[in-house]
Amino acid sequence: MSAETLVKGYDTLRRELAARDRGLREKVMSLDEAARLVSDGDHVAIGGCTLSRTPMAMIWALIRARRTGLTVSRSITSTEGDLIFASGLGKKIVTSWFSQGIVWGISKVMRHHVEKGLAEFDEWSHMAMGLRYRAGGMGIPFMPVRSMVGSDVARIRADEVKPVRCPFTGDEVMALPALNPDVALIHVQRADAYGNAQLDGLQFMDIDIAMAANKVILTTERIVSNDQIRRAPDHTRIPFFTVEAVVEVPYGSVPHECYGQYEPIFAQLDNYAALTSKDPIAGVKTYLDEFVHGPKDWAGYLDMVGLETLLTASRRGRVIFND
Amino acid sequence: MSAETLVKGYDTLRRELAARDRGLREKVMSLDEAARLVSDGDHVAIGGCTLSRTPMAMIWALIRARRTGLTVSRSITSTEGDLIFASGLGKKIVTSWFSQGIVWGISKVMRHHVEKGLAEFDEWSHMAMGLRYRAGGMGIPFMPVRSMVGSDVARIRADEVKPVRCPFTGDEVMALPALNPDVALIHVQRADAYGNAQLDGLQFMDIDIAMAANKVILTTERIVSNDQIRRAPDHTRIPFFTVEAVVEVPYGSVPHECYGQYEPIFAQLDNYAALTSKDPIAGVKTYLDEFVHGPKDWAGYLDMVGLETLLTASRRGRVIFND
Amino acid sequence: MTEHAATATVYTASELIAIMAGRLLTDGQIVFAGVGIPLLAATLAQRVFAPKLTILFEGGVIGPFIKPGELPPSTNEQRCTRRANMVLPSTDVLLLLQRGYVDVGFMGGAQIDRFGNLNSSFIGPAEKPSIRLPGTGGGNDISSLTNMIVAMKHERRRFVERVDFVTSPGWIDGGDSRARRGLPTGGMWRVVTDLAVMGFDAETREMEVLALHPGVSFEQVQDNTGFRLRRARELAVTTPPQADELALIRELDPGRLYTA
Amino acid sequence: MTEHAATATVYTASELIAIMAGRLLTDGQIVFAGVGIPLLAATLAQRVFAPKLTILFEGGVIGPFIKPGELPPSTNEQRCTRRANMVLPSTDVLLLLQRGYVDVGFMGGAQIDRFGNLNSSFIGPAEKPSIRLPGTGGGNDISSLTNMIVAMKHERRRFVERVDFVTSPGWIDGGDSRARRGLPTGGMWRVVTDLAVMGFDAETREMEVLALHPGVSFEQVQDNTGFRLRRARELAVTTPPQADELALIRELDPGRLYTA
Repeated sequence: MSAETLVKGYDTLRRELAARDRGLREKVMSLDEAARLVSDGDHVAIGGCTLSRTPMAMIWALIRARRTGLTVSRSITSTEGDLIFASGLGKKIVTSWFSQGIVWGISKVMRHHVEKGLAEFDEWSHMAMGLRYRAGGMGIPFMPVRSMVGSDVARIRADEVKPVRCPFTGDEVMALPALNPDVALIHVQRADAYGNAQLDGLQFMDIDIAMAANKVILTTERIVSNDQIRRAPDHTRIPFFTVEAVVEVPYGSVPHECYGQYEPIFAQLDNYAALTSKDPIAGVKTYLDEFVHGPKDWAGYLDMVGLETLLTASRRGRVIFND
Repeated sequence: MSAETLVKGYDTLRRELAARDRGLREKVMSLDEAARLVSDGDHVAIGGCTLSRTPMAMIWALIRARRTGLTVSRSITSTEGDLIFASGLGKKIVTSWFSQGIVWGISKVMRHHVEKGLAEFDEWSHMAMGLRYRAGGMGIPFMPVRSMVGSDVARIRADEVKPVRCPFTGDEVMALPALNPDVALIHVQRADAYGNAQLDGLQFMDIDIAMAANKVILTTERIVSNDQIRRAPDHTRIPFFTVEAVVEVPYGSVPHECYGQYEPIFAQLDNYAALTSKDPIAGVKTYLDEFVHGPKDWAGYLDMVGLETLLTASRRGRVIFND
Repeated sequence: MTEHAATATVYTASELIAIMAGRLLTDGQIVFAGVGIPLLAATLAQRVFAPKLTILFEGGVIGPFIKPGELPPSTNEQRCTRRANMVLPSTDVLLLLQRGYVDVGFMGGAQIDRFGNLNSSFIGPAEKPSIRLPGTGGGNDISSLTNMIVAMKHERRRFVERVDFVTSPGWIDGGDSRARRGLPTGGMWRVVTDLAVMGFDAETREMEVLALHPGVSFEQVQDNTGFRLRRARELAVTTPPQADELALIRELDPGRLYTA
Repeated sequence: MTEHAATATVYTASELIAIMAGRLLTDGQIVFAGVGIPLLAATLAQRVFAPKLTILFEGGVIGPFIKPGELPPSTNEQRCTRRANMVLPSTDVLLLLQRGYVDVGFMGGAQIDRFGNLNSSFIGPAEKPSIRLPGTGGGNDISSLTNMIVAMKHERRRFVERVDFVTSPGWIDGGDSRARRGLPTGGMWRVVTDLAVMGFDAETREMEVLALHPGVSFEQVQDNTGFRLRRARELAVTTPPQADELALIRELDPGRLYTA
């Protein structure tokens, strides 16, 4: 499936889903095995937002697997966006905001790639990103919206955001094109072996992303029994039949946070910002070599982060449930 | 606000909300006080579905308060629809299905009113009802949909369901008109004094209804502290600022069910069906006189249902959490 | 209660329909089921040969277990959610149809016509009906967006040349009219009655008898149908209900709420 | 760190902005706040005079309490959800703007022009920018759909005649151009800087100085602005930051993450 098509045809959407085995079956596998479910050139949507519940271990595995040419979308793009550009994993990122976070200033890695024309940063409003996924998840080709209109954010993509007139009120609103990613990468606190996932706290756009994508690769802090899921079915947020892989990865969002589990590893984020602030290209290469390609596996990376650091982040993460 | 307008103008929507006090304030009141928040002629949306979480005590209070001329909408209309027509509370019901329930056959009270032209039953597909509320809750004038097209359900309301062409794919889909009720009546298991509500189990269209309506009248099995709500903010389903009244009414859905609290009171439903099966008009009048106008208050009605019956229904209701 | 004598045992028309309809499902499918016969049939299939079958209910339920003897009165009560994988808003479970997640929609029917259109809205003209029926519920959405199995009693007044009102679209006017009217996916696949199993001709989309139940003749089916039925080139005969199937149905519905 | 000498005490430019901006809020309002100064200002208002103020965050949070000393690094982290009334998907919290639930949007700004348009996307032409900025985030949605307060440093390079790129629309080309371009609601209401509080002329929608901070002259404001400012008929002078306000700001941000 070409990532260049703005809106996937309805026939394609239906055909792609119909071709998947959507029966209740176990899907537990390793990061490496899950990485094989992503093809070069796919449109990959990333769950979480900014520093939260980023499926970092999965992105890390895709870089290590030398995937290339992805189009990536996310509500807000943080550290992982730099790594995607710099590693060659993706050359186009569709998002509403792109930099590690306000406190670290503008990403110099992003600037280098975009200003030099080496990669694209396709800017949409935050709500537009959400509604594009939502339209995709609903199986409709577009979603009406009352923002973006009037701004240059819409003007520079006049072929991709178009006015449409309400047949009842006569109001002119904007039509946002549905976004149906080929793959969604989502990190959650709990899931069963079939892919029924529970999400604590901030959900961002993850449910819409799961419904919009042709398939979901789920990483999870832990795998629980299907019985546990069935005890509180109103807490399930992502249904199993959207999912193609369930990978148990404790600390799978590090150095970002996972709600109620751990806060961000600020030392890692500061270190990354310091590395890239002098020379963005050399800095990010150093980071990739050391932290992505260096360790033997994800546990090896966590070892580099350090046990005490992880425990402190965990203690702070659980604070949210203390009151 | 006329219930005759298909889609409320965006200016009206914004003006109505802007006029409400949406600050964090306590709203606890009685059924009678809450009934005063509904005006004759309002469009009133009813939460729950069929025999589930029907805000029966609130509807009962509106009939007793002699409100009249309401347009009522609900996903599926059950016993309460008969009472609304027969009491004169409403003369138009917008819904996808209308009868007490499959096991009791076609509602003779509905048939009498509709076939004689005494009242209207405005039929939309179930998903169309949901998407009309959803569009209303999102503040957009219409929602694209791929059902209803091609059927007589759409044909007979050609002014109310119109084709619209996707500006990206060229697909022709149907546009459903947004539905923004004046008032929503919603019954929940728990809410705080401000109106933050938690909903266990089946949610039906209640969240969209709450967001679509200009104001929500909430009845709740019990009022809990705001502290308890704040301990698990990801379990709040309806935000306080949509709500204008919080009424604590244990067994507020009887004779229908409330998820995890009590099952339907089948004896009452069988009794109602028997009463109306011989002579629908005399039968429903008897029911209204006896069970709606008869008792001194809602507790008086529950007394007529009987303590043992309520305890049995409660025991069966809690079974869902036993496994 | 009509009782059919079969080789092995005695069963009601509803039991026969439920068993025959359940056999049409395949393991691993996602089935959007109505209450009553469709739910019984899907649960039967799940327990006998399709353990990976997933049932969806309009109330917003994914993959529940039904407790024998506690059949829900509609698809919108807590009995539908017992040990489900997920509960979500009704609108969102219906959107799974539109997104393409559902393999089969499985409903009962009040009135059906030659092209598989269903009516559950009006007998007589919509402006002045002689009977106002309860309406579409999710029927219109389900039949617009996925492949359908309909289970119903085979009576002449229910099998009509043209339904008074197309509540839930089948093949509309036959041929490619369904797609031309804006429904590129799904369509009526099977109609299961107490007499036979019907499909639809791939070209004309007219109803066609595919298989007769044991002891039923084609003529008997035609006599109970208000339009001319097509007859499959090789007309099959279904295997009679088996003892284990009947036992399961009776365990699920001991009060014969839906199988009397 | 710029330090301003005031009658009572000494404070930074950021502290001044946060305090002055917070005072513009009203009790009972629903405020969509960005991280940094806007969040500090809204929390200050909530604690000093507006206990019924409700803060919304882009991450999907309604009515949280911020823990002093634990300011969130963005509006998308768990620190934003502490003791909130509700957490919901990001798209749905943004839809509250479109539905009309939000009284004030409260953001920081990188570049603003005479008509209150904000740019956080490109310095230079969009096709070949000299600087690619981080982008709109929720800014475009917030400024399109509600009344805005912007808090920023008053510098000539930030207050420009015309922004290079309208990321978040203010009054667009002035007059009624905002409504004509399809934005019937909201608009830029106040710009709060370390020098003054600005509004916009009701007719022309040009930026207008409404009040000067203590010790600041109109000329000083004009000198730090890249276009000709209007001057309100009666130019007010703001009350200097009070000791309790400063104490609270410093309690909330002891590490001076956002107020250095």
